[in-house]
Amino acid sequence: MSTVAVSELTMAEALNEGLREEMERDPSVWVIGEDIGAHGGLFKVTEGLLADFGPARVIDSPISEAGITGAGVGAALIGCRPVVELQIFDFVTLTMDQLVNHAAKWRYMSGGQVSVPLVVRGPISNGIGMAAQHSQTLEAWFVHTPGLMVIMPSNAYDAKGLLKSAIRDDNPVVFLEKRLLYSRKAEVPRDEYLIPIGVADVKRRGDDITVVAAGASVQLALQAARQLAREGIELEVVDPRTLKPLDMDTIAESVARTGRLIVVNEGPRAGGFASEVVARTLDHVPLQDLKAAPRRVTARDTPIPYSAGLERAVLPSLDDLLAAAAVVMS
Amino acid sequence: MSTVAVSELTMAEALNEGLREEMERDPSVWVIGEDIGAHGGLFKVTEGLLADFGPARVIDSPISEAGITGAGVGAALIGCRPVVELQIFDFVTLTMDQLVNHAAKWRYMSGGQVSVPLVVRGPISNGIGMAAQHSQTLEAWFVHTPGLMVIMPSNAYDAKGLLKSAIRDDNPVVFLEKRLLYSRKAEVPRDEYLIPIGVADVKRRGDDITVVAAGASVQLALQAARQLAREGIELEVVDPRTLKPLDMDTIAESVARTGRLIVVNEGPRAGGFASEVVARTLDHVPLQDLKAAPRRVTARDTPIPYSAGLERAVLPSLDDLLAAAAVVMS
Amino acid sequence: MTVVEPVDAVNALEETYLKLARIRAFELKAMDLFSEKFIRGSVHPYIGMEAVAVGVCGALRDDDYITSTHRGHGHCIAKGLELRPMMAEITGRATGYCKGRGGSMHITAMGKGMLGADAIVAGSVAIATGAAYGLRLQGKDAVVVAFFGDGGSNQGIFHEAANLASVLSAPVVFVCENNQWAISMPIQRAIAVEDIAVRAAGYGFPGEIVDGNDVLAVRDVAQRAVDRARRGDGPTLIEAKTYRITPHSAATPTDNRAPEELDLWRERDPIARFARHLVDSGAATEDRLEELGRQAAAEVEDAAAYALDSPYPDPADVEDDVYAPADWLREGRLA
Amino acid sequence: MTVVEPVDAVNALEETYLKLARIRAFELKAMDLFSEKFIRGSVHPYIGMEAVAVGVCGALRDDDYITSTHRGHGHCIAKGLELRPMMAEITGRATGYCKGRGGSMHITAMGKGMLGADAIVAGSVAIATGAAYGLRLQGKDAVVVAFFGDGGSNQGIFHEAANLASVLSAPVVFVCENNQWAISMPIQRAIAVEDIAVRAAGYGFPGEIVDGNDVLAVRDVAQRAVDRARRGDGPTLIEAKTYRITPHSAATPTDNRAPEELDLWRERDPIARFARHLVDSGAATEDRLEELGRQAAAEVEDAAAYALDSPYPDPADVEDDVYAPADWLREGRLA
Ligand SMILES: Cc1ncc(C[n+]2csc(CCOP(=O)(O)OP(=O)(O)O)c2C)c(N)n1
Ligand SMILES: Cc1ncc(C[n+]2csc(CCOP(=O)(O)OP(=O)(O)O)c2C)c(N)n1
Ligand SMILES: [Mg+2]
Ligand SMILES: [Mg+2]
Repeated sequence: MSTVAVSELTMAEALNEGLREEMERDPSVWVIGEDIGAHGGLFKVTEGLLADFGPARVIDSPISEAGITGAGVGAALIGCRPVVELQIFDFVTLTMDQLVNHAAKWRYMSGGQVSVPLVVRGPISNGIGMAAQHSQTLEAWFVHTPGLMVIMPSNAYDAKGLLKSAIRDDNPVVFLEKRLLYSRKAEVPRDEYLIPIGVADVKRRGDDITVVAAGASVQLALQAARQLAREGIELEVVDPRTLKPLDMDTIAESVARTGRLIVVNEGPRAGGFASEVVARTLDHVPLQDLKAAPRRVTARDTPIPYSAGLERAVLPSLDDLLAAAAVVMS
Repeated sequence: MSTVAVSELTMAEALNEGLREEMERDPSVWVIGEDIGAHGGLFKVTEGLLADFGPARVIDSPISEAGITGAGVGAALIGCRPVVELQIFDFVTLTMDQLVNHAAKWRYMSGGQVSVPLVVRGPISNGIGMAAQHSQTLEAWFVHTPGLMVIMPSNAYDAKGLLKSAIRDDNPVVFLEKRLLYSRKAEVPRDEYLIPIGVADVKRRGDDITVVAAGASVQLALQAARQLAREGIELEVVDPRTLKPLDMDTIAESVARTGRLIVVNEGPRAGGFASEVVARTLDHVPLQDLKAAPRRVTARDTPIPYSAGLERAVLPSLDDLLAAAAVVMS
Repeated sequence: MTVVEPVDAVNALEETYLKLARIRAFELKAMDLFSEKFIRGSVHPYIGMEAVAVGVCGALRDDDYITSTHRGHGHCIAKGLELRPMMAEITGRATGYCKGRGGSMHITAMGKGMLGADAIVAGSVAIATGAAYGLRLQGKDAVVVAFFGDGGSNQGIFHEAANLASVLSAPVVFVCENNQWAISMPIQRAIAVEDIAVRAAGYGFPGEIVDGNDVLAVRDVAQRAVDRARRGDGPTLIEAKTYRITPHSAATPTDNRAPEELDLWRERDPIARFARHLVDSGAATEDRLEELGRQAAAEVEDAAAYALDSPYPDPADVEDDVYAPADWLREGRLA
Repeated sequence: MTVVEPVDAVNALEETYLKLARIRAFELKAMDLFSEKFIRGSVHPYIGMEAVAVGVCGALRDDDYITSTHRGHGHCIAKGLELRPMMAEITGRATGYCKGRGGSMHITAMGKGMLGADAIVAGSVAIATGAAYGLRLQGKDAVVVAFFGDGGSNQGIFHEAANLASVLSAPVVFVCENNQWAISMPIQRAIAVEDIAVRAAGYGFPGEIVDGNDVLAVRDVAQRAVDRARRGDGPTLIEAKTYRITPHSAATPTDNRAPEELDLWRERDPIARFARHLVDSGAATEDRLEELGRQAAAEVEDAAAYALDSPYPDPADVEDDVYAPADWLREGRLA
């Protein structure tokens, strides 16, 4: 029985609280995006903000992803802390120039004169039949972009604390929210709290296999862990929570102990975040400490198809993870 | 003494020949880009094409990277084979939506009804003080994009043969040309030739360390190989030439033999192509066949700075590679 | 399975009415299938806007092309796509136009001149421009129509495509379906001008405004634009003022639009309006129109039955169609 | 090191002339330094266009901001940046405005209201718009000017930023430097309209055309636009018709422009023209102008000497400034 006062919130509600608290705390925080005002955002993350903070700080934008991201960069340069919502994160493709060539580089190019406290957030919308242009998991691109931070919460509690930290951070942040988690509830403290950037959270302890999973993949990992525990195989589920910076200390310590690594990620396999974790782990954990070759459980290298059976076949599944576990245990 | 008639061509001249031959061979091939007409392209890759093929097939475009890429996709859908030049490849950030959400996915979304025989080519312009927005090495993004092919030649001979194959391929291709290689000469056969997609070329044989390097990194690898040979260490330099599809057979065979892998890549370290090669190799080569942990020699995770000494410090160097070799040999 | 009794020879005006009725019936059925969970993701009904697609496509030849949007069923039907493979596609079946890979927002039918629907707002305007230019290079006199919405007119790609089309005098017609809303965003807050059509002046081609709920008026203005494009005189921007009577999508039912506004536009229903015109002008009788309406409904029911009887695609084939055939694929060098 | 003898009190007109002369002298020196390999990458001289930057910035307050382009030295000098750290930056020295990290295309000087130069064509127009809106939110009455070129006017981001600025009535002024060429591309082939200014009508704000080689005319039109923005009445698009007398860049010397065209515009040299105006109107004497010219040249020589005497940045610090200070950085959790 927890001693702190908590409420049961969905991840969408928790994100909403996080935004509201930061907007109350700091007048330089404002939000812009498509249908985020009266409509409250397609997934209700900005619900009620227009009523509470007015149209100057809660801006329904025209459909201009590059324009609003660029506007966010400019406002950040002069001291605002804008939060830009991309209605579905696939639309980041329209604003890669503003995000990568501008937000991520402006400080460095200026020799440290400026900072860009910008948050660009939105949903990863796979798993529900939205098809190829509305279902991408693109964090690998941003992990590959010096100057950006990348955050991917796996539950309501983490989401709120991380979003608040992201807004207060003076660097540009890509904040990725799994749409299927929006409606998932968790206990969230009534009192204010922050979650530090770059600190992984071990969602489950175990000594046999280290499973690194963020966002939606954490649920998959925990499911597999429960199932394998019955067979006496104990998974340690490490949720990095922030992919850039990445808490390699925690990952390396865990892998050194278990000797086995599986990385779960919903992005396409080739060049994905899972590959990065595997490669980086080898910089930290001596080969002889590995009892098996690290394995990646990822989506297939195909666009996301519409039909349910096809989409299921593309995204990483519990069976994929169990099969990988069998391989590294054998 | 070679038996086939050859000419000494720079990589720019070889690419130019490749374009000309394909345009002569197939009237459905046309090129569009900024300053590619009378000006012949900033780096002369399209020189003379306007005179030979006329303004309908050699189009000087307005500065609209997304527009011309999208136009290329549309023309490809109805049976043309457009070649879109991005004047500097960093500008691909402006057209990621047309490339990733459209070119790469249209065939799949249509259930195989259409194909998109489009080539998007341009220079990687680092190493010469063009600074952060003109010096990026972004192949990792495209390797992570199902539906795309990614090609990165390391010399004039490969460049011509690969470009011709890329133009004839029915799939969208990202073709990356290292600017500093444009002026580098190599022997190129007078007679027509093609280089198959997905077939690595072993640029040097050796049994001690497998070095996977593409594009400009091949020169670095060969330099290191010559130097280490004096110490009796033999590098095998594997140039995949095409990063997607990737010739894992050749890479795996080599690593299985040498037991040591170093991947050289000019992109930022985090989430880069080097990480992918390392992770994928572990799917093919049993752990016990590895004599040392695979190592990555990459750029640092910073934007590319302007000043010479800073830029040198960010890009992978011969010393970095020699140091990595020492580590895997120790 | 419903048997469709084909009605006896329909004349051009009746055919137009039939198309309007088909779209309406298809969309109503699609909304049902969505609520019955036969359709995943979303469905963006074209209800209230039927006259735009039917009017524009009425000016097109079979060998002309169109590109479409997230709200694309109407464009497909107007261009002559078959209802069975359409319905099969949006219900994710192997018999769908895209073998279930595309779904409601990505119906493509090359055989019918449908280059594809695009779920990226305004994403296909440059594609249409390039296709149009390519057709010219191939010596064909076909044209391409790009449908997009009022919201889409604020995307940078529209600007780039319009300018490019103009300097290339590409045979493309940009049809902006101004239904005055982009989900919850009224056009008045998205742009600071009265009409989107005025933007054409910035690119050097005509911008025309038409009552998008008057199918014959739309057809006339489209015919002028299509003829101009076919002649090689370049693009036109057509702004069709219309309205969607149903919510943005079946997945986003909440609707913040004023009931009076909705009522106003329900009165302007393009189908009822065209029906009145046919009857008043004596071109058709009420009975005949009812018959055509039943015909449309029957076709849709048949298509739905066909779709729901169809198999789902085999997950084993899920990696097919990512790449077109190539030596490197045949030799198993996968990406 | 050259000693700069400050000339005695300069009045406003003389100050304007001095700025024009400073830019010209700076660019000529930069071209020399490039050919002498003291500058890497490229240099895009502003020669022939000086009146635009000086005229526009003449209408700005110190607390107003600008964003600039690849051809940005003129904007920097007009906004009041110091020549020494500018020259040090483009020669890659630690004493440069950006500590050698930015170079010629990325000079930033927040203390002077210079938000930054941007090597992405038109890349900063949305940034300027957001900065302008942000200043409003902060309760300030400062305005932001976004400089971009004729070529840049065809980028989608211009369309998005212009529309967004209009609906937000952001205090931003879009200054399109129409020098009629984009590298080798003449404006006549890049757009199908006479004037870029007409595009403003598509967004609902004024589009003004001005002779960009007439510094006083530019200043007047800029003042109107700046006042309008400051009042909260929203953006203006100013199209300044001008010309670059020198090649596109020091790195791309080939120039396909007709010699007659170049001659024509050399005659319209904005500096000579302003000099004539000052002398004819009796505002200044030939001698005085020569004195100011020498002053400008001396300042530039001093800046160059300062730059070349300055140390290069220490490669050991190369990872500084990628990220702003943060707990996670301090605790060594690097990206
Ligand atoms: C690039 C992009 N941004 C946002 C969306 C989400 N979205 C889907 S439809 C829509 C509204 C489009 O409005 P409009 O163009 O007027 O077409 P309508 O829905 O009114 O037919 C939005 C914002 C999208 N699909 N693509
Ligand atoms: C997005 C982008 N595309 C292309 C380039 C390459 N480039 C640099 S300057 C230039 C011409 C720009 O023309 P304009 O906007 O008229 O400015 P000007 O050089 O004439 O001052 C081009 C194409 C670039 N820097 N950025
Ligand atoms: Mg609309
Ligand atoms: Mg210009």
